[in-house]
Amino acid sequence: SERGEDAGAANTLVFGAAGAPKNFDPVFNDDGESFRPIRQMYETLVAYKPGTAELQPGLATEWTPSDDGKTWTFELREGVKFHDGTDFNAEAVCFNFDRWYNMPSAAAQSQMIYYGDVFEGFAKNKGDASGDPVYKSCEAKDEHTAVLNLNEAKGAFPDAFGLTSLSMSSPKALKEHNADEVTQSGESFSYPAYANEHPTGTGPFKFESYDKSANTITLTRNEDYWGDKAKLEKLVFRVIPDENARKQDMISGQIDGYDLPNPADYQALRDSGAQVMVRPTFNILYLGINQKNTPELKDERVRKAIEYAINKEQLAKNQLPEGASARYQFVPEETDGYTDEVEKHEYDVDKAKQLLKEAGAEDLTLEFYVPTEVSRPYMPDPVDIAGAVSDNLDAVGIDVKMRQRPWNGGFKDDIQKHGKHDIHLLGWTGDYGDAGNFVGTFFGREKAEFGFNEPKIFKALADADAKVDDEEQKKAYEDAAVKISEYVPAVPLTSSPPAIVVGGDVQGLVPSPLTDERFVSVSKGQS
Amino acid sequence: MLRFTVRRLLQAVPTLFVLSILVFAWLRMLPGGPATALLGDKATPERVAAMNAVLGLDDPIVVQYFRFLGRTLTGDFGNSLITGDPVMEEVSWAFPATLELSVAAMFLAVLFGIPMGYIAARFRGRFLDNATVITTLVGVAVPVFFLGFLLKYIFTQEMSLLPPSGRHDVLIDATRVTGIATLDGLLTGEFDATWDAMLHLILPSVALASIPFAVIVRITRASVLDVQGEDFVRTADSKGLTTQIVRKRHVLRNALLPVSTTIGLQTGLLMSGAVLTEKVFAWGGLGTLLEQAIQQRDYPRLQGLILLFAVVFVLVNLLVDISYAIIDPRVRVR
Amino acid sequence: MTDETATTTDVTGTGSAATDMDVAGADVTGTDVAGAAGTGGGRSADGDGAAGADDVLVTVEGLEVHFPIKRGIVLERTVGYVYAVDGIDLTIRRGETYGLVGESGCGKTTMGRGLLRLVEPTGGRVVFDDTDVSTLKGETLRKSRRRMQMIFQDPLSSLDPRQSVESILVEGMRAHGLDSGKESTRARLVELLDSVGLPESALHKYPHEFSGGQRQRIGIARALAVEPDLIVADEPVSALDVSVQAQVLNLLEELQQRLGLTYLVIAHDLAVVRHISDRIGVMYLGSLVEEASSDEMYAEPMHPYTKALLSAVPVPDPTVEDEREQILLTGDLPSPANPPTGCRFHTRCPWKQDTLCDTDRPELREVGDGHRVACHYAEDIAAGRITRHEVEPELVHPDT
Amino acid sequence: MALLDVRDLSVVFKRKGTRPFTAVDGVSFSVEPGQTVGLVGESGSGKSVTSLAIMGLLPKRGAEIGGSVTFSDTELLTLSDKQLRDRRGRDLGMVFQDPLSSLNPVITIGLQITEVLERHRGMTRKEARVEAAELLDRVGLPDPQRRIDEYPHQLSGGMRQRVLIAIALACRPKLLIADEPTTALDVTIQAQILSLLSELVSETDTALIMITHDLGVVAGLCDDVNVMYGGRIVERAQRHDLFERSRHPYTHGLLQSIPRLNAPRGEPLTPIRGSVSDNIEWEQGCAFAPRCPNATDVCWSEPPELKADDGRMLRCHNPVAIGDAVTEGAL
Amino acid sequence: MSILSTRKAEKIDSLAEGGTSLAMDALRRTFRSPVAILGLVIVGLFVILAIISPFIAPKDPYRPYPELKAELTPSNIPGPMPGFLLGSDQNGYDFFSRLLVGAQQTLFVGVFATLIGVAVGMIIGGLAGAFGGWVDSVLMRLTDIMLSIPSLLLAISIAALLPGSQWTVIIAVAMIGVPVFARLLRGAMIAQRSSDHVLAATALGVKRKTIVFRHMLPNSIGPVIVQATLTLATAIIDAAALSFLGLGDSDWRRAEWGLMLGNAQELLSVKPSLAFFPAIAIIIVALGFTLLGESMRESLDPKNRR
Ligand SMILES: Nc1ncnc2c1ncn2[C@@H]1O[C@H](COP(=O)(O)OP(=O)(O)OP(=O)(O)O)[C@@H](O)[C@H]1O
Ligand SMILES: Nc1ncnc2c1ncn2[C@@H]1O[C@H](COP(=O)(O)OP(=O)(O)OP(=O)(O)O)[C@@H](O)[C@H]1O
Ligand SMILES: [Mg+2]
Ligand SMILES: [Mg+2]
Repeated sequence: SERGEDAGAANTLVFGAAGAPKNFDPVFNDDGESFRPIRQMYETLVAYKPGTAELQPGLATEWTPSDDGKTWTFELREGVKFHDGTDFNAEAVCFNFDRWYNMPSAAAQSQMIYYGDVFEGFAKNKGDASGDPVYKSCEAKDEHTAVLNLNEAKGAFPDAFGLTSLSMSSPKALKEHNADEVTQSGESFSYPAYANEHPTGTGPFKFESYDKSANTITLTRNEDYWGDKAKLEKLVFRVIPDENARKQDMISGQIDGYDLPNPADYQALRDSGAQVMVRPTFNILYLGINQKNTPELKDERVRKAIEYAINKEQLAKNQLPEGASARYQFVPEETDGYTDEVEKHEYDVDKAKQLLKEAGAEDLTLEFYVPTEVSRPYMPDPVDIAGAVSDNLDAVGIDVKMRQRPWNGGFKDDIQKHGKHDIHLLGWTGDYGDAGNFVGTFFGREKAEFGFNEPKIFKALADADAKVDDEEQKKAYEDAAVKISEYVPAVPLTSSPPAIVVGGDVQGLVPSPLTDERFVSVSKGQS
Repeated sequence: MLRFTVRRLLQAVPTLFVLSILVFAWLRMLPGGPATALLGDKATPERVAAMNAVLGLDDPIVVQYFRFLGRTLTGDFGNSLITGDPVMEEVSWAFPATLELSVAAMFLAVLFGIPMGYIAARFRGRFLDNATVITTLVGVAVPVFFLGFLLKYIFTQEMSLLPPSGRHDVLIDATRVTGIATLDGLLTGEFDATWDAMLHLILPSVALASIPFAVIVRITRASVLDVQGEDFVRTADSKGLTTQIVRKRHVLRNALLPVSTTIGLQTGLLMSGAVLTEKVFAWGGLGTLLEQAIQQRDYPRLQGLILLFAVVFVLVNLLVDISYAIIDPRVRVR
Repeated sequence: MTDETATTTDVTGTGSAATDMDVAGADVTGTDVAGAAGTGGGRSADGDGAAGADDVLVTVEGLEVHFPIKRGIVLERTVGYVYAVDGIDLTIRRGETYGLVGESGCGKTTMGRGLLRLVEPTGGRVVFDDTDVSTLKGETLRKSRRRMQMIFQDPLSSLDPRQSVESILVEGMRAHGLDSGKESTRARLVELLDSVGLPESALHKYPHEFSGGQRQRIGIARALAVEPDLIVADEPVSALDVSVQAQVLNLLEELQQRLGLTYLVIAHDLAVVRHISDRIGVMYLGSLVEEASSDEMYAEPMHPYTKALLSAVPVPDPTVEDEREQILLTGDLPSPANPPTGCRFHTRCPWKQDTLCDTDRPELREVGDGHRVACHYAEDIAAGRITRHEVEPELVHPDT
Repeated sequence: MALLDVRDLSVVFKRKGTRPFTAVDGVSFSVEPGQTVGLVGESGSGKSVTSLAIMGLLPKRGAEIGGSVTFSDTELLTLSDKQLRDRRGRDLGMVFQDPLSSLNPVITIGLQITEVLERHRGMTRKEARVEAAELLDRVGLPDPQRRIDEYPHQLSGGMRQRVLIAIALACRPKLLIADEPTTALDVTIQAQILSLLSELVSETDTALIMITHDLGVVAGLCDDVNVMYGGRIVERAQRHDLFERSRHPYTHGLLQSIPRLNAPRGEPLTPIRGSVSDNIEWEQGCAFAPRCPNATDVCWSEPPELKADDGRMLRCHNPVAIGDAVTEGAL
Repeated sequence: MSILSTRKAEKIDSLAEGGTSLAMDALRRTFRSPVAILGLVIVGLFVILAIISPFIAPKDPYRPYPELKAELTPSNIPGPMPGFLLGSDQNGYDFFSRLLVGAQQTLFVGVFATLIGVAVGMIIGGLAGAFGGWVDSVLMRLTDIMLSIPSLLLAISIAALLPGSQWTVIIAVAMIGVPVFARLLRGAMIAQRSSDHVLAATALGVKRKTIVFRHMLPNSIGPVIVQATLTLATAIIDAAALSFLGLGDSDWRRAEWGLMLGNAQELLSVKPSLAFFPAIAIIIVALGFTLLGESMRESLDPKNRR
């Protein structure tokens, strides 16, 4: 179509999204589809170096903790303006922190998933907030220095300051568009105008429109951006829920890229001239073990036998995208806390059988809970993966009964709440580069998902989290990793790098392990 | 006619009422729940419980139902869990898309179905008739979504003739008036947008039309055969009327009665088919909303959509009844 | 008839019916219990002198069958009634044939079914051989059906297409415990078939393998199988070819003589009714307008409707046809859902008078020797005091 | 010259998988202007097929028509469909048995009349409407102005039949064929319709073919009567001759087996034995032989010819002796 | 008095009219038509295949084969190789054997979905038809409501409610048929109830139960059988649609065509045959049942009985 062409195909990039965003207020979101446009409009104090989980200056040029880890001082970048023309300064930073802490309604609080994770609670004066808040106060020392006071130290910092949810919004816009007015309506929530129509950050792109009939989100270049301006004039996200449709649109040139292509399509996409960019891995797929229901599973030998029985390499090759690898510990290679010291239980059918025999668990029958209606980077097709795992377990004489539950329709309840399973398939994608974000989440305390109480492990993880010094913390997590590998509370299986695909004429996109791609550096045109 | 219409409308009320109870009960019975759905990846049992409290899902079921009914009656179906938008708003965006697709499909089905059925009947028992019968039966036997894939495969992948999915080219910046893409272009004078929208509409509507087309052909054929044997056609012939008048005024007019009923019945199938077709062609209508809602257990949206589908179904049936009453005077008196 | 007598008859009726039933059940030898039961019937029928003297088998008093017309959106409401049968009194004597004629839709079928309680009467009562049939329920009602049978107009549709003639015939016997043994049942079946003129080989055939006349014979045999006293024949020959019609009519007469049956024959063909009946009742719009013996009805019809009806029947005799003076009725039968006031016939009556006819509903009254007529001016018409005149045809919308 | 001359008309139905069936076999008769000719016979004897063949209304496929049908010197059987349509409704009118199903339920009776007038008399819709109302008035339909806009289901059976008659007579045809026009009606209504028909026919000098199975109807109406059996005419005579001195055993038997209002009561009827299904084929002999009391060997082996006999036509080897004829006529 | 889907209901009712036809007669007419014979041949072959497939399948359809797995990656599914006629499926199983055995499972789903639909529908319709009155009203309102939800939505709703298993699909698909069968049987029964032969039986004093079971039911069953044949076809297609929507039976090991087709949708660009073969199999089988059912319906239609 002619008009499309002179609209400057070179200056507009259309990116296919799998789903519609929930809204555009960073703090009320927790999913990738919402984050993708948000990341182009907003920035955080601390940023991740493109293509890694390492930190680099963001809106803060420096960040320093106090010795006890309870105070963080941020030196802020100068000359930064929000899209509404107001200045970004220490006051704005504190405004944001205070806003989050003082979020007025339970409804709003319930939407702040990441904030809740990191700061563990809200101001007691409002609503009936629960938990012990980590946040204490924020002061603007001067125009460009903000000081954050905490009630306790947390190992998650400073990495967590880079979470997209904790992006900086314009105080003026927040106030003007009633940003806090999240209301509950029926079984769901309504978001205020700020979140829907007036997202205002400091990022290289500005919000232009969200056309719900055409399902497109249009962003335009922020001409007043403090750094290198975006090369694209326009960035369009078009929602195409169907996987195949995305692929076909990509091949036929309707879109310039989309996220998480089906591994099966890599070849076809490449053949069509597109670039399939495989991200560094930052996730883990594991076979969870619940010791509650079947006594045999309390026996370490049985759990080890399970691990020995599984041919992880073959699994990675047969069922997982290219670049996937077998895993023998939960912390990713790139993250502090990874160690070669762990006990490795490599595929060995005989050993597995022998261990089972020793444990007297030769006629083991296990209920294997598998999620359906879901696809995650670490498990593109859970059922097929589970199938291969079952085949492996069958081969050593374990009778596996597969129970399939829809992801949102019972699986998580059955696993995490009721612990109905013996073994299950699940995984995790890291939020930031901290080992605690992986292992702490899994094994930090007793959970229905795993059904064990092993103080040795709980303590090791708690200690590691409390360390403020980076080196000490690293050692502590390595130590915990070894203990976990010996205990086998669950079987790490594989890590699968998610890919992102863009057209052959798209340059400058750096795939990120955190899926934190910023389109500021992207350009389009004949290479 | 007005009384007839009002009566028919009133008749639907109890059905819809019972349906609302069923839909409500059904959703409460589904495993998982809105809270789980809302919280996504981060749904821990504690969070779910807290969320349930916020949402009032721990209230007695009857209380919940009446709250639901009260809101529904004021046209408030709540907000989607996926997008956070009011369901009614989502529907108002998506409805034109589905309407466009369904009307186009029905249009194709009627446009080609009735003449083909008529021709088959006129050549009853001959090759043309048998060929038509078999073709339409094959049409019924092919799953809609598979046909969609096939069409897409042939016309976009292999021949690159038509766009594979969506409603219009992203780069075409059409003004939205009614939300019906093909119409909007005409209204605003953006003819390239209309052309583009039509190209996008072809494959999905053909796929969706396959079953109603087949059914209409068969019903038309059967009905023309029936009417041809009626006494009044013989009377018309005995009056010496020309063949055209006999066919048009006497045969076809009567034969179309059952066909019009069928068209109404097909709307149900059309809605089912739309869910599948929209998925294949990323159409972004109600079917897409529904499919997402089911996968992600978006309760408010599910409730809204199912009731909406039922209401549409009722309305279409009403339209059919009225059209029936227009062509068949016997119905009016009742 | 007063309420008190009605109640007394009722009580004794129920009592004696039970005993009758038992006797009948045990009785395999024959059907001739008529004599014994007859005395009982005579005793209780204390109504109209003349009829009471005879052997009355059935007394119908004020029988009403009103079908509700229902409309409604959520809950159905009754918005009116079809007065299909609207107050009929008649008696049928043992061994006689009572013929019921009238135009289509006047309620003949409903009358016959109401009498057998195949539709629930909404008023009045039917006393069958001292038993008030209207009060019977459940099992007793079912048992009582043995003595009253029915023959249908359409022989094919009244026979279950999936059953062989044998099972069709045995079914009724089994229902009343008459299939005492294999041998005797078989013998009985053959006897039945023989009596209706069908060969034994018919037993294993299915209804569609027979011609119309033969099917009607099967229908008759089915009715006879349970050794009834009364047979209600609803248009038994209307669906048959003229040449076959006579065979069936002869068969009916022959069976009546042989088995002492009592018939209520319903037909719209006056000639057929007259041929077969001893007495005839003429129905118009739900009620009897005239009742008389067969010959008298033909010779001296008194009700204007009967006159018109008789004059309208074409006779296969050119001489008669050429001379016949027809009384042509204008207009159509009014709708039974909305019957005219007063005399139901006044809208079409060529003798209609300005008084009474459109206001008072005439009673069926005795005008001599068992001849009853429901017309205010019957005598005047007979005597020629009133003459015919033109009638403006009334518009009648059929209720579809 | 007769208005209609049917010569050796035969109709054979042929359908795949079934034996050819001869429904009408060598039927010949003629009708003069103003004359009423009856065609009687039991169900399935071929009456309707004969009339449909004359009208050219038999299905084009599956029915083989032989012989000739001459209508005012035109051979109807060889006319093209278009030519036939020009005649039907104008020169030839037809009234069918079932008045409900013979009217189109979804268009007004007015239109169903005016369309003939427009077609054959070149009237405009307006003129036709006026004429239609007059026609309805003539057939005795009360309040024609209003009725003209009503639909068939709003009329009673008798009225519908009047409408059908009005349609058939709209263009003053020279010949009217009435195929059992009163069978679906009650006696009182039948009487109305029959008297209307005979009135109209005599007024307009239209020739009428009256098809019926009711001998009574024929007795009052027809000049000439053809009795059909098994697809052939077995006896033809003037009505007095036929009814007073029927010669064919079938006609005779029919008359004997009908209960009559005017006959003394108590006499048993004399039925014809067997039923129509007991026919043999005409090629093998007389179709009626299996049911005939007079049948002799020749009847079983030689098909009888239709021969003139005593002022009538008769197809019988052993006709009923004249003395045996029914004589109750005198009442 | 009727609600909402009167027309749908009337249509079903009109099908019920065929009930009085004679089974044998109708069958004879049915098998005179070439269309019916074609349908019968397809269905016959399918049933035979379903029965013998486990015995003739060259490989175990429920085991992965190392030869296949050796080459298998998500974007490369091995094609035909010695011993494996059609190569591998996405899990390293023998595709050909699974395709064969698929007949059995598909027949299983189709037959049980139909049987359950027929059984439940017949109970509802039978009760309504036999008792009439308020029982009838209540039950028919219920079916009206079921009819007022587009069929696939109904199935989707039910499938979403139950845990994903083969029986979920079967039950969900069966529910589509329930209102249809209920109406059908009721329509036929009501026609029977006012028919002369039932009246005759009543007049004879035959017991009510006997009348229902000996006269009404047997004479009403014809249209039900026809509808069941047609339902078999749609059941197989609907089951496939549920799989396509990800709502079906999710037993990865079960070889059932609908499931195989549903699971292969994402693999169209890798190995289209994984989708095409099951799809074509489904189409042929559905066509077979449809041909058979339609020609049976045509011959049961009283109008065609001249
Ligand atoms: N079950 C019913 N419900 C409602 N109305 C009925 C019912 N049965 C009969 N009627 C009506 O009652 C009236 C009398 O019907 P009935 O069948 O008794 O007449 P009939 O004299 O036997 O007529 P025909 O000669 O046509 O058999 C008619 O108007 C008919 O429409
Ligand atoms: N279109 C046709 N195809 C085959 N056979 C036919 C067709 N029309 C009529 N027949 C047969 O021809 C024979 C004569 O039929 P016709 O309709 O002329 O009888 P009829 O004398 O008019 O009888 P009725 O009194 O029942 O109207 C019948 O056996 C009939 O089955
Ligand atoms: Mg009757
Ligand atoms: Mg005829």
